[in-house]
Amino acid sequence: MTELIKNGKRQDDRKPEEMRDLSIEAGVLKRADGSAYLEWGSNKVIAGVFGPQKCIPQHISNPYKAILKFRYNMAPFSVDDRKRPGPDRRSTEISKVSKEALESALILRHFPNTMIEIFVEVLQAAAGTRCASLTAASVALADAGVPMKDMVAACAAGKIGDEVVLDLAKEEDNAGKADVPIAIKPKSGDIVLLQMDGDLTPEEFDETLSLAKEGCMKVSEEQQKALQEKYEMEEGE
Amino acid sequence: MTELIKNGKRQDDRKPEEMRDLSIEAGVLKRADGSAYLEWGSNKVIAGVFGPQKCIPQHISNPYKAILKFRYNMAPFSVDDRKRPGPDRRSTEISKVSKEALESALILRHFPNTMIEIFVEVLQAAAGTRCASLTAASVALADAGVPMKDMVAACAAGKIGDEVVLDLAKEEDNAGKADVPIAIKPKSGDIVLLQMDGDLTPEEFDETLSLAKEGCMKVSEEQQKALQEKYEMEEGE
Amino acid sequence: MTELIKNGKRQDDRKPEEMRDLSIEAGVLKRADGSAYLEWGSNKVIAGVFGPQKCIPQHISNPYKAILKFRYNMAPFSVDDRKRPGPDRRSTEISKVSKEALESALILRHFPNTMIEIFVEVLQAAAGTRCASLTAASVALADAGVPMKDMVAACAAGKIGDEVVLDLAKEEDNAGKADVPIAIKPKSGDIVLLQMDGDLTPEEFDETLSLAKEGCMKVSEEQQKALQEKYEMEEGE
Amino acid sequence: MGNLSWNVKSKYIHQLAEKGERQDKRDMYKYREIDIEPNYIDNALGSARVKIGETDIVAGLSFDVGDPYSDSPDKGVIITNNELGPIASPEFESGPPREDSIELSRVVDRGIRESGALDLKELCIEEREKVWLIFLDIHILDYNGNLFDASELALTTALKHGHLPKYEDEKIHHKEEGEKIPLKKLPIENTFAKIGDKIMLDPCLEEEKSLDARITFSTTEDGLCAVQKGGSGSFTQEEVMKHLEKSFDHAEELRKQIP
Amino acid sequence: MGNLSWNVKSKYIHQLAEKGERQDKRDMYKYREIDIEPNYIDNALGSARVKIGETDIVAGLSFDVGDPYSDSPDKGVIITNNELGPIASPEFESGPPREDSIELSRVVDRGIRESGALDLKELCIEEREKVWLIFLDIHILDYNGNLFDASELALTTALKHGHLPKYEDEKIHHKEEGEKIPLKKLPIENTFAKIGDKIMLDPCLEEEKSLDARITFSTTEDGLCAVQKGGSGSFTQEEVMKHLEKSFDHAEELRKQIP
Amino acid sequence: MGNLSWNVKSKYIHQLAEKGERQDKRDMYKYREIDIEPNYIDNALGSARVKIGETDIVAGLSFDVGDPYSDSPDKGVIITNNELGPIASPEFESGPPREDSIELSRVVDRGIRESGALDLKELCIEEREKVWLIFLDIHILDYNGNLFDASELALTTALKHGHLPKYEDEKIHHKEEGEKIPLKKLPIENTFAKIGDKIMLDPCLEEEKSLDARITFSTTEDGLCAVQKGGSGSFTQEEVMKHLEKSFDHAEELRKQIP
Repeated sequence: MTELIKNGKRQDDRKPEEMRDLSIEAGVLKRADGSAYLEWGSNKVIAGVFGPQKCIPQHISNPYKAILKFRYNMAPFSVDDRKRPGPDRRSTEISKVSKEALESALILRHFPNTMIEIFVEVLQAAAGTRCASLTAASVALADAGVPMKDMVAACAAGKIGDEVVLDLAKEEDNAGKADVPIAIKPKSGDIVLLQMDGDLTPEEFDETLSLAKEGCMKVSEEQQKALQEKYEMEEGE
Repeated sequence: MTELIKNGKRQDDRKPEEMRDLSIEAGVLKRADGSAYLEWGSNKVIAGVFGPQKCIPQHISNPYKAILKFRYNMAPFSVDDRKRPGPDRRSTEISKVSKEALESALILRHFPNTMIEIFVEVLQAAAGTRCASLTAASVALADAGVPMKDMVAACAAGKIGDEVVLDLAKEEDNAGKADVPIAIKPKSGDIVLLQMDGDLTPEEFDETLSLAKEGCMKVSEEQQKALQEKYEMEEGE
Repeated sequence: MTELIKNGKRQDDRKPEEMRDLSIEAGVLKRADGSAYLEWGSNKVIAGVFGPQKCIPQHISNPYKAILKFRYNMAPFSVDDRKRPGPDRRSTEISKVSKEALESALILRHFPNTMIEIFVEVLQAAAGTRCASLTAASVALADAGVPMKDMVAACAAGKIGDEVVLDLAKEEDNAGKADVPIAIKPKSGDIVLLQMDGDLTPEEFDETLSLAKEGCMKVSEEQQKALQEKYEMEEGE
Repeated sequence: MGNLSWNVKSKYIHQLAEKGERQDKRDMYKYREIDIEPNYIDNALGSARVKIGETDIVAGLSFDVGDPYSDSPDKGVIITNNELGPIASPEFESGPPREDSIELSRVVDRGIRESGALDLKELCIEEREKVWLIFLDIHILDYNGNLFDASELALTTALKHGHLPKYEDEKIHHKEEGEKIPLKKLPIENTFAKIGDKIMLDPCLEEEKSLDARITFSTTEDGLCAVQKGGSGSFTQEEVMKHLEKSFDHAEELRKQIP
Repeated sequence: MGNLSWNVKSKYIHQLAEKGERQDKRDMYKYREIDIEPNYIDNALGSARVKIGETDIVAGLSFDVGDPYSDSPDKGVIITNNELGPIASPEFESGPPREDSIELSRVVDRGIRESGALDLKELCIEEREKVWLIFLDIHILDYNGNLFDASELALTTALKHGHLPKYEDEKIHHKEEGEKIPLKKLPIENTFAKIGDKIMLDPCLEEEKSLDARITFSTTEDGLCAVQKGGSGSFTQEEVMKHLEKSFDHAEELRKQIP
Repeated sequence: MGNLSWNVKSKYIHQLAEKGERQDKRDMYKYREIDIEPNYIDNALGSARVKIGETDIVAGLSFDVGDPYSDSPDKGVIITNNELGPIASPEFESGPPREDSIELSRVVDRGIRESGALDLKELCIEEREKVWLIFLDIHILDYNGNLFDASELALTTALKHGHLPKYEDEKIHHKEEGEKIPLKKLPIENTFAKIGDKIMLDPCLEEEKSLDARITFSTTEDGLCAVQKGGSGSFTQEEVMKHLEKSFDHAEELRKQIP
């Protein structure tokens, strides 16, 4: 196996604290109330938001606030081995933690008895899809005009070889020592999504968290830029 | 492989434009509101109709008309290799096009908020089951007293060797060049079901349609006969 | 194959009319309204009762009485070969006959429009789980305070070699000639559950029924004891 | 069940039963008219259509070759199934009651399996490797009660007249009749309904819906092989034994009607 | 469907059609703007993104090696599927209509299969033992009508530009391009909607919801290979034949747009 | 959740938390009483019953022999599952929350898998051909919160005391103990709930229902191996790091209680 990091350079020539290229476009779908398309390294992700709208089935509605639904879904051709259509255990877990991450950023009490549905389609997957998906969903929610206290920006950091690095690529994820995807609310820096697996000392974990938070701040800038562009385009029309 | 057609005779001795034997009996089930049993070549099919009745689940009801449900279902022993019970993709498609074929013949606006259910069980299958099933369903609907602008009569034509022939038998369907099942409303000759697969020139396709329509007219006569016999039996009681 | 019975002794040293050890404890679960834990030979079974409570879904409710639901469920590790989680055909049938057996003992007319749910988890299975499960369920229902005309006590008898014996153990069930699980209402001796498979003459069947009923009476004593102990404990508190 | 007009009807059925009478004037211990047609499905190498009164079912056999179970490496396998579909009755409009359908399959399966009527060892092609799988499928067209007896009758008839397909060079020739199916006995089921404290044979659908308890005996020429009690009521041991005896007579009566 | 404001809208669409007009001012026999991007998914060895107006879909190919069907031991296998998911339209909020999705898959599959466009024999690796399985997956992102034509266009494009993965030592190397996919013709579908007694090409979603009848012709450079009629209305034979002829022209028009 | 009386209760729990108190008078960083019984199921070659307060679960192991995954041909396979069934709580009356059950399985699975506690290579029987499949099944009998910690404790105990079955002549002898299960470390999970801005260990069910955020650390004797944050609230980085440190102590405390 080739080394994942050598002379401070990673296989794709990135520095340890360097993120893969990220670009976001808001308002790409016509029928959704809000949407966003995102490319992050080789990841391609599209998010669509519907709502607030009538809650179906009605018995799950909440008289105090809107309920949130989140569906993370991979296209069959998004990975080398065909992904069987439909939810599996992994996507169900990702949908759950993503939904919870967004809940604290949204002002749901304005829309009792309604639901807001978020659908994210992963068209091309190359490590980091849950961060890509959550980041796109947050832009789509803003695009839909759902009132938010703050955005949610997500990024992972991890450990390859002996080093803590930002935003693991596919081979780094497969052969690395630990992966820590997080999401924060950029204004406060509070962590709203946090998962980890691998093998880290507490010190390394702390360092990873700090680096991932920095990544989230960069992601947040891209989110703002996408929304601004959309806004300017609409202004210009 | 033996030739499918030779000296103007098909393997089962039929002429090109000759249909397999067809017999229909109306009113064969006791619990259904209307029913019909049909033998067409080696096909054996039974259709039962329930309704118009309360729509379940209620949220799919239509305040302007009755909704129609159609279930085409093959018995496990109807084919050589056991057919696994339950709907599959093929039967779902057949059910859909059959339902649509019937809709324009029925007067559904008389029964808002209700549903009419049609169940067809294929007990023995030997090519042409969708036409047999739709033909039986139409008789069962008439037997149930559902008001109809016209009957729906179905028959296929196709191409074997170089010839256009009526009502393909099993081997002809398997080894033939094209199969075109259609259904018409006999009064107007309008086509309410039309599918085709295979390989035909426009001229051949036109010829096939004409022949299939002739077949439908013969089927229509058998439908009338079956309903008349049922009516006479009831009169005679 | 070793003989199942030899010199009037069975492989586990029991006499033909001897039951395996049985112990029952009532009130073992905190969140259920009533519960019972039962060990019978190597069987370990736990039953929980919820209700009478609001009927869900509402459309299955009955305006004249409470409806009963019964779920017999085996833990994956309860048998040597892992039992796949979820209901299968066997457990569905057991649940049905067990529910029916309990219905005549319960006073369901006191609680119209409600439901009573009984869940039995088989943690360790060693022949006779349906009798163990029904016996535990009956105690759990009494523990929940559901009004009953009588308890339901269950026990099997069967034939091994040429003899009619009580309460077949696992090898006896596998290699025996017949198994007859029954349940009775102890006050009247009326049979509320009865299944049989194997090969018996009418005389043997009659003898088996008599022996199984004796077994049920012993089971009934253990049920009473369990409820009394629970009652005394509560008194003592 | 909670339906008012049905409650009136059910009360009437109970009152009749009290007097030893039935809606269709039948004797308490008499079957409705029975019609048995073997080889009803040309495509199948074993099939039958059976009517008991207005109850109308078709049974058909299908075949495959597969692995034996590891605990019976020298025995063929039978798989019994039924489709209690919506065509058979408006009762099933919102989906058939799964547990009833499963109980039906399992009870008729036990009649055949536990009786040893079918010699499963003759269905072994190569020990540990290849055995016949026979699918016994019951298709219900019209449902007016007593599916147990009708289904067992149809399967027994289909098996009695049935053939295995030819099997050559590891291929099944579904169109060609091979050996006869090794059916050694003719298992029959007889079902009794208890309404109030009266017991009657061959319940129709309305009697089934009114019954307090139900008992089905599965017997062969040689003896009892399976029993199934159903319903929320109870039987005394005496009632069970008395009707087991009747069952042997009624089974013989049905057995004679199989062509 | 039973919705009041929708009924008003639908009536308006009918009135326009009566005059030979459409909401978006299009000619009755004109496609909306079409955009075709081959190789849209880097991960896939064959893919395309196709937009017809606001309808936006991605098709991608996946590969496996497996057993051939016993009745075609020397032919590869294609499996066509689509996800008509909730992201594509609020119409599908309470779950997509399963029968529409199945019809879509089966109709676009027939376009490719029945035309013989794909030489399945070249997808055989070892007769009776090993053949290529190609999964043709359609993913719908934005749904504004006419999925048949868009899906077929995307699959044909993906296949035209697609490669099999390398297969060495019984292993599939998904990352490495092997031989070109043996696509011999370019099957195209053209869909017409009949609203009242007027017929128009390429219906948008609102036209689809208003239509009385629908007909799709699947053709290649060589001729007609499949037809599917839908909707509760009817066509005369003359209407069918007239639009089949138009279909050949429109198919050629689309075929030229595939890069 | 939208239930009025529950809202009052939840507010009370928040008020208590504000003062650093809990309903059951527990210290904020204290487990409820823990009871661990290894080998609870005689039939299973590895099992344990664990109670944390009123939460009561049984874990049991089952075994099979099968193919390894193609990307780890020399490693055994573990499959973790749980039944969060209706017996455990009236909360689940209308069916258990599928996503909670899946999260539970995946989080306890990661504790064991990512820690390398189980030496999967020792579960290889024959490279590329045959490896042990171990099913780790968790059965929840009474649910009063904190299933993560209870489940991990039960699995670790079951594995520590567990044996593989004997495997001879391609047959698994489920009744006979083979080698010990190669468990090299004892993974433990510790779960904290954040209510308002107060954080507490081992939440009971009512605390779980009231919590704003939840964090679970999975550690072994050697270090951190997995983390899972849940709930709609947030943690600061400082909170995360502070409770990770506490977690190492509490893990050691639980580890000592495993017999």
